[in-house]
Amino acid sequence: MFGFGVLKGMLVTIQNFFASYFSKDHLTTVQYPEERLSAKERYRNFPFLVYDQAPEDPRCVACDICAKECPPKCITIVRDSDAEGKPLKRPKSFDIDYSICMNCGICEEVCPFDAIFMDHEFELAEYGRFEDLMYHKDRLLKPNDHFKKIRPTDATRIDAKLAAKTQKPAPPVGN
Amino acid sequence: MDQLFVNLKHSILIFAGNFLPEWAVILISILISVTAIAVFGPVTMMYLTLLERKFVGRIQNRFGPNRVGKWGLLQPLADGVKMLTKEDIVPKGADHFAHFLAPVAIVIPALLVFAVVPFGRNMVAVDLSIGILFFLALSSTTTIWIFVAAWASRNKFSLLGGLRSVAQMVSYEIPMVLSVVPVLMVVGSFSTVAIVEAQSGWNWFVLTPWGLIGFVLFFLTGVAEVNRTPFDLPEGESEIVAGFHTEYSGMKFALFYMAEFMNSFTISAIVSTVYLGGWQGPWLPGWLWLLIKSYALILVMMWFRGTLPRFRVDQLMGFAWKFLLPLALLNIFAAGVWLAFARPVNYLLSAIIVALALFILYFANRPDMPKKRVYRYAVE
Amino acid sequence: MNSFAPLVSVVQYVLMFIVLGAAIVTVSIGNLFRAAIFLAFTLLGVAGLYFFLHADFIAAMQILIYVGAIMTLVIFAVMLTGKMQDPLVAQSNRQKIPAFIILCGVSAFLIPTILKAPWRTLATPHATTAANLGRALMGEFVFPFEIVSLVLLVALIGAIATARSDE
Amino acid sequence: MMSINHFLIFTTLLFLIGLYGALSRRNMIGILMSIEIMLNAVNLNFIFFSRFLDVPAETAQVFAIFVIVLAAATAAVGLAIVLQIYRNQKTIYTDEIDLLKW
Repeated sequence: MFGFGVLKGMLVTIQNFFASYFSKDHLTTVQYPEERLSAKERYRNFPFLVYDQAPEDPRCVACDICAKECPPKCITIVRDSDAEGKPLKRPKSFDIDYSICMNCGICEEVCPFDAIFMDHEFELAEYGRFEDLMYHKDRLLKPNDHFKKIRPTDATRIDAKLAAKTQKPAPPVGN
Repeated sequence: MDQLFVNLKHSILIFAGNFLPEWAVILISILISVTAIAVFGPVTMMYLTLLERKFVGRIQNRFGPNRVGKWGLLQPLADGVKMLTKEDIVPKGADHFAHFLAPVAIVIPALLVFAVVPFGRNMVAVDLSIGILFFLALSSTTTIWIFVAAWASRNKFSLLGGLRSVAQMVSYEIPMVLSVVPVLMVVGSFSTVAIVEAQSGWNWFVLTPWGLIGFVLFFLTGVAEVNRTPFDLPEGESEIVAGFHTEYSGMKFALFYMAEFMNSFTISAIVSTVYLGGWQGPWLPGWLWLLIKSYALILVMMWFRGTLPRFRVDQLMGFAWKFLLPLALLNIFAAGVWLAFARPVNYLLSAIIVALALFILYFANRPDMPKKRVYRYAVE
Repeated sequence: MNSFAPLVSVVQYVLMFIVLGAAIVTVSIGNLFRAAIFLAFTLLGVAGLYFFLHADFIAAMQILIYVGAIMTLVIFAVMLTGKMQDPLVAQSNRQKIPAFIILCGVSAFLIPTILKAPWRTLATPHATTAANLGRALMGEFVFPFEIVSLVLLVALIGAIATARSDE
Repeated sequence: MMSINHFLIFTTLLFLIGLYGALSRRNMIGILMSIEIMLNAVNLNFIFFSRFLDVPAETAQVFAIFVIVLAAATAAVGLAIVLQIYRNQKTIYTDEIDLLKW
């Protein structure tokens, strides 16, 4: 009849109103700075670099593939060299401009050495627009433990892969 | 307790009377009433915004503002500061004078209407012999200023909003006036005080058949008069940006907001005065009863807002002219029958008339009602 | 209350000046839309004067009908008869001097009449209520009342018939 | 209380202002607005008489109501006519509507 649909709808909303005082299901907002939702494992934001033992010895070999593949070209890599000018397999500087990065994750996919991964960090507000958002090597490098913590599934898979690679000389079993 | 504020004012006047001439005492008496209203109106408005945001938030499973102060109690002040410091933009082609005048002038009737609201026993600023008429007349002037604002902004969305508002307010004013007529017939006076006194001892008009219908009619048309959801076509955000206040910012916008909220408070107060017994009620002091009743009605308005989508223009007009108006007329007839017969019979007769009216109008409006939708792909 | 009377009459005089000023602006301003706004102020001021003359019902009617209805009509007409995007709805006065001459003639006739006429004033002013007014309308003046309602109906139909487009 | 003469001269002035507008305005809506001012001046007189003169109070007020109602009727019909003239002539200036002149 005339208006019964309206009444039905109003019943729903008033139930929501009262239930919001008793049930958590009816008050789904999270009070962000105080309480946080834990990030989902596959969540990815900005890239970071992984090192195994020490920050001086990252997995990155400065091959420059990620910098070439990066669609907005936000990665700049300078290869390190020793005293005689012979290039070394590590970056001298590794810069990512977070103000340009578009979180596509292509760097992670193309990296042949599993050195760059997407991080969960999202509170990145800074006061400076240019220099503060330009992340240098020191801010980008994070231990493998961090990676294990935020993305355990991927970390175990990749650790197993790397471990297999180091034992490579032995021929593969089966097949 | 009931006469707390009355006694307070009285003692101030007696104190002033010791050393001031008579005219000054009268002036002070007027000033006290005016100041009380001028403070009460905007403060009510400020906290209604908070209440609305909290209530609608809870309906939508959110908290609502809760950061500024305990439970967000200082949020209105923060909003006020924000509004005051915002840039005041006047469009280049606008009629500057009218663009400035409209938001200022729209607050005046909203404040003046408070003068006839009986907040409690002896607590009415002016007991006008034409109180209800005064209220209806002043609330009808709001239309002009909305239209002036719309026209002066020189913006097509504003103008569309203004035209909608005029059409809507002119249409809903008629059932609004007619829905008060039964009460005026029964009481025999326009005075709001007399209306409240006629309802003493649980003789609330809402408890009679015609009163129930009249209450619903008056309340719905009142909601339409103050442009609140689901009747907020003049400012329908999704269709015409913000309607008549598209081009307003800062304090001028705040004034429109203030007028809207003060109007929704006064409409609730007047509805509870006319149909819900005003400040009559057991145990609690009168002014508290009136506040409880009007806030309950305001919560219903907010409840509407949290629930209902906006009307379509033709539905809006059809609802006013094809449903509310004939129902209001038949309701007057029911009230006449109620007056004409003795006690037990009249309730029965007027209930029958009201029920018949509803039934007939339901069937008469049936072709206009939305059909039950069947989604073909959902079958099977 | 008597000692308060001067203040009331001061307010009354101020209101009279406001009404006169707004009326002058209404008939002389060059922008028709603003003229309409000032007409609204004139009408509201007149309603205020009705309140001071203890004609509450008439004051409410003035606001309800004049300000609420007629002003809306006027503003609509202003809007519909001009170019909507025209910033100033231009409006000028012509033949001001002949108009002034006629005004002088009328006032030369009216003002001496006012001053000379033997007004039969009352010692205590009348005070009437809406109830009395209603009785008068429904009793003594019921025939003109019905005629007026008929006129209103005819005007309503006439206005609709005139204003609708023929297409 | 204010004197009768003051008030009557005030209403006369209001009437004259309306008359001036009605005579000198070119725009038909302006003329209608001026006529409303004149009607208001007359109404004020009625109400004033109803309060202070020795006449039945209701009579004058009833007349004022009739004037207001007729003013509403005038406005409705007048503005309808103005709209129709604007539609046909594309102008509402009284001195430009000269169909019967040549």
